[in-house]
Amino acid sequence: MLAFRRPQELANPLVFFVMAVSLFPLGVSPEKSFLAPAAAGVVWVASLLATLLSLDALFRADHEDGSLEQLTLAPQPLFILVLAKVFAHWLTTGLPLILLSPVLALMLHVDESLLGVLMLSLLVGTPVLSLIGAIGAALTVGLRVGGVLISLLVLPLYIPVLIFGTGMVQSAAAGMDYTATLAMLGAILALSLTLAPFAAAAALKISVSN
Amino acid sequence: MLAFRRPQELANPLVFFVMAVSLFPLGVSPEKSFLAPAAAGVVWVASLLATLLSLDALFRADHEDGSLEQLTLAPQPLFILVLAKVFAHWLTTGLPLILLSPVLALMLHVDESLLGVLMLSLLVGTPVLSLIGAIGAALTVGLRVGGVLISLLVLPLYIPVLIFGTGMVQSAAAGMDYTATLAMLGAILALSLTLAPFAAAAALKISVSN
Amino acid sequence: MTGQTPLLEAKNLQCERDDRILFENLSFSVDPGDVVQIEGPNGAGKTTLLKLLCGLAPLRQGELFWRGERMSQARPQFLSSLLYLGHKTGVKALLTPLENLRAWCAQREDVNEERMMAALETVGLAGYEYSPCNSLSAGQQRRAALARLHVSSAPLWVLDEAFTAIDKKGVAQLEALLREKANAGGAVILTTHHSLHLSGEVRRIQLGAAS
Amino acid sequence: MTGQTPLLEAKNLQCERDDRILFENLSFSVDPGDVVQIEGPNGAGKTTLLKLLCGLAPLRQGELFWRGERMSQARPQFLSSLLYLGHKTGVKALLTPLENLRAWCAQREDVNEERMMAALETVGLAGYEYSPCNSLSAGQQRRAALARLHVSSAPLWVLDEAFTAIDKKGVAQLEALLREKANAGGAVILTTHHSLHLSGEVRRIQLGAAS
Amino acid sequence: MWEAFKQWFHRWGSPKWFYERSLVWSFWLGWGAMILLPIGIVWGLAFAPQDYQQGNSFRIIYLHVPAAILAQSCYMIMAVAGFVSLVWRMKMADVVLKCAAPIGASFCFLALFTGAVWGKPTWGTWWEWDARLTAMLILLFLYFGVIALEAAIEDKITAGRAAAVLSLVGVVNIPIIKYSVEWWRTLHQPATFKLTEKPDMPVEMWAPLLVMVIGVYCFFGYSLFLRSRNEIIERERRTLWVRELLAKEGKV
Ligand code: HEM
Ligand SMILES: Nc1ncnc2c1ncn2[C@@H]1O[C@H](COP(=O)(O)OP(=O)(O)OP(=O)(O)O)[C@@H](O)[C@H]1O
Ligand SMILES: Nc1ncnc2c1ncn2[C@@H]1O[C@H](COP(=O)(O)OP(=O)(O)OP(=O)(O)O)[C@@H](O)[C@H]1O
Ligand SMILES: [Mg+2]
Ligand SMILES: [Mg+2]
Repeated sequence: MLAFRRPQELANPLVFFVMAVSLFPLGVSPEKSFLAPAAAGVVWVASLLATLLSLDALFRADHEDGSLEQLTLAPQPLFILVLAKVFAHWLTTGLPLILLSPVLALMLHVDESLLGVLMLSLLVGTPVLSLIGAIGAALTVGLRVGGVLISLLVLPLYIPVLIFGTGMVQSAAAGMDYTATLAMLGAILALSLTLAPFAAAAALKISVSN
Repeated sequence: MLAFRRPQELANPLVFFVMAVSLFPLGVSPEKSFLAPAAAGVVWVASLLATLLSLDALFRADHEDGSLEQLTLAPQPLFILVLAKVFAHWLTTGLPLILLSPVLALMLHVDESLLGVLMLSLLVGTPVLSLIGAIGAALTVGLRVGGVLISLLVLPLYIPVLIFGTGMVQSAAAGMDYTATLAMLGAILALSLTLAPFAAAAALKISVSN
Repeated sequence: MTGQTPLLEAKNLQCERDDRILFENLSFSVDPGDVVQIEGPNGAGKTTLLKLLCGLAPLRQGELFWRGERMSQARPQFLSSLLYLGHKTGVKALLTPLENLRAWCAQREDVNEERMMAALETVGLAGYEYSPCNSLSAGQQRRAALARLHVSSAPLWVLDEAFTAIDKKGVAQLEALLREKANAGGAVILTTHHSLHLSGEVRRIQLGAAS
Repeated sequence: MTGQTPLLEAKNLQCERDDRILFENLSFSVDPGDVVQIEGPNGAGKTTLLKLLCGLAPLRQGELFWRGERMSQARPQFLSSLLYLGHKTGVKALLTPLENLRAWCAQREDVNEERMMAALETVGLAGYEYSPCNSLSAGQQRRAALARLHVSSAPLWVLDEAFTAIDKKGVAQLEALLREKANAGGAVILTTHHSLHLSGEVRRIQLGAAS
Repeated sequence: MWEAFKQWFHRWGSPKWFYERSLVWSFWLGWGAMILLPIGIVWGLAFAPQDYQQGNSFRIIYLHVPAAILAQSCYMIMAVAGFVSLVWRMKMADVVLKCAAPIGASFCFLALFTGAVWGKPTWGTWWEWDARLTAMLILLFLYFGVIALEAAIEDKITAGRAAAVLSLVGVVNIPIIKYSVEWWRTLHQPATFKLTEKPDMPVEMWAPLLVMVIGVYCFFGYSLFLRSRNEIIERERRTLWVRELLAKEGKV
């Protein structure tokens, strides 16, 4: 039911992710003493930006070729279709990022014991990014103002995720208990999983009728 | 001759820029001792990413509505039209970034004496980003694989600009002479100014004929 | 109105866009077996009317009924009985005609591969089933969308400029298909600037200043 | 061939796409005053041929001459004598029809505002000059592109499906315009699936299996 | 003289001619690689003297340096092919460009990998953001870019020309790799082999290295020809000569 994508499209956010992470030591400072504490944050910021970048494509092509009209006229409830699309988006964006994050974290001299926590935080966090992003993408899809308007809408909602996600890794680095933060992230995930598909479906209907 | 843009479109890369910069202290660490040395690099990385994000739109809309065909059939040489478009892109992307950078740099506790150097480095560097970016945008314009393929093509070429740009600020911060780096950046600008429009025009012709 | 409840009934529809009133007090009903052509010059509001009927544009004034029930209640049934083809057809440029058809069917009817292949052959895409749509000609892309008509069992077809970019043979074939549909008890609402050559009656609804 | 050098001459054009040979050994010439219609069913290669002629697709085999000179040499002159309108017209959705026309003219001819306004009025967009094109109907958007014909002095027009989405009155008007152009010594190459009702002679080039 | 050159040059443009000749070339190159590579490896790993500072870890040089050199040469070849493709529209240049990219990318990866492995014992870290290393990483990304672009464009000729533009643009990176060690003070060693001077390594150390470098070049040529031949058959499958050839091979 999901649109098949080219394998290449899958690689794109990943490539961006890798590049954004590697830009950081280049642009700022390549020293270990500097990189190690910043690393988890950098990986998080980069995956957030990578997700953001890929959002624009989520519904845009569908809108331009008229698939979106067909989608809203399909007999299934729209939010289910949206959920399926978001899930596909996460599979092609979030999941590869998670799988690649340990490699990049190592390049930034993250302590090996923290890799697990970092991946866990991403595992809970990235679906939220996809879900919230879908709302932004749905709201902006009719507008030709370029994908960056999405950033404006979506980034404020991403910030809590970012704070909890990096907070989790930082607590772990400080040797503290991070389950409370994890629970918080989990709660955000549950919340957005129940609400975001409806919001995105509503936004899509509005965008289509314009 | 240049396509008029909506004022909103102009704001978008700026918004992204501001957000990417503000994400950094949120995601990594808000401490001054940490931020100050990193700040110039962060501003540079953010403006690079903002430019990158805006590239996708450079020719895409033109391609989709057929303007690109009309452009390649215009009696003027294509590279001049490309140059005009790139200049417009820089005016709407690079220039606002430069104007805004001191504010953000101050937010990241950059030493005030360095602001001038930072702006100078951006002033010479961002046109290069627009010029090189145009090649990437022109090469990928026919392809529906989403704007992130551009990153793959363009980021490797951005890295030297980034290194010299931040290098300039770092030398200044260390109290060293930065004119050599500035000269290097200037040379890159001259090189890309003479070559990039032709490369982009050639790439556009190729993309249109597909 | 006959004793039978009409498939779709519109009452007192009104539409204005940017202060221009496109139509007012538009009432009509569509029965099984009808072919209804919406006519009018460019910008008369044909597309807008079709979108209103399908619920793609918000209905600001007037009422719609599906098999006698208010549209707001009957929407799920309505959607599963509707096939809409707009100016833009929703054919994905990167997918092949077959994949496009399959993706479309997956959300609607249960159609097996053979019927899909047969439908593509009927619309003249034999040999192109596996080429991505962006390497097809304008008319072939439209045909890839029209293949849906050949697998659809929806009782109501709403077609906006379905003849665009189709060659003469294709147009004749499509006209035959529409008539067949109507004879089988379906209903078709369409717009076109071609002159229709349909055997049998076509009801016309005129919008805007007659041209 | 007459004594006069033809405007455009094509010799032995060949085109294949994905292993299918669309046309081979296609030679023809277009003289001032000619209206040439490229005919053929969907996918016959009409669009491809027009693109080849304009240099929008790479010419892999065959030769083109512009006023007797090889195209590779005469390209600048050719471009300034050409008006091409493809399936996609290059009308910017965010700009108004007037801005679109102005932007197009800026790259080509020197046309004053009044003529532009007059052209827009002629194509029936009076009152829509200042609405952004994405709030126009499909046909009105095409008309916004067709307005270029009314301000153009280019001796060669290449029109791909110029009648798409245009209503009957618009089609008649456009046909008259084309004939006028030809009578004034211009040349028109076009494709369409409508039956042309042009007074005077139309030369036809048949591509693909006749349908 | 010029005419002869032009004739020779144009022959390269003919896939058929290339296909016929490359069989012989790839045969010799294949054997060259088969002989030189084992000799180089055994000599380098087992017989060359130890480095007085680095001990045995330095033996990675026998993989690292050939791979690094080849990764750069390969890109140069692609850029030249790109130039030829854009200027003379030569079909063969596209083929060479397309076929060289994955080989170059693999060697580039190998150089990075062996460098990283080597870095651990000598510099105490897998990765360092040093100029040459970074430039090498950029090269890898450039390779990926060319490969991705080729793959993204449906039409082969368009794809070839787009890749040609990209590889020409990216060629600015090569001098950066080459001179990075001289322009910036870096961790990485400057060049050992120079055209003008004698290497300051003992002969026993650099001789196997030279053998390896030549061997790797042979291997590169071999695989390039092999891939190109396949690509030619794929692209020209409808021409008369390929159909005849396939028919002949079908019979045999
Ligand atoms: C990932 C890390 C590394 C990368 C990307 C890298 C890359 C390169 C490159 C591009 C060359 C140039 C070959 C040429 O054109 O002459 C080279 C040569 C060389 N590298 Fe590395 N290198 C890395 C790590 C190392 C390490 C850790 C060492 C040893 C301490 C090392 C030692 C050498 C030596 C001795 C040469 C030969 C210089 C010459 O003869 O030109 N490299 N490497
Ligand atoms: N980008 C492309 N890549 C590969 N093949 C293509 C491409 N564009 C068109 N073709 C093929 O070329 C053939 C001719 O296409 P063309 O667009 O010229 O047809 P046409 O005569 O204009 O048809 P229509 O009446 O539908 O507009 C078609 O069979 C199509 O499959
Ligand atoms: N998104 C929109 N916003 C504002 N006005 C619009 C919008 N879309 C269409 N209109 C206006 O509504 C009117 C009717 O448009 P519509 O697309 O329904 O015409 P149509 O009858 O389908 O014409 P055509 O034959 O050209 O397809 C037009 O005058 C147009 O300007
Ligand atoms: Mg319409
Ligand atoms: Mg066509």
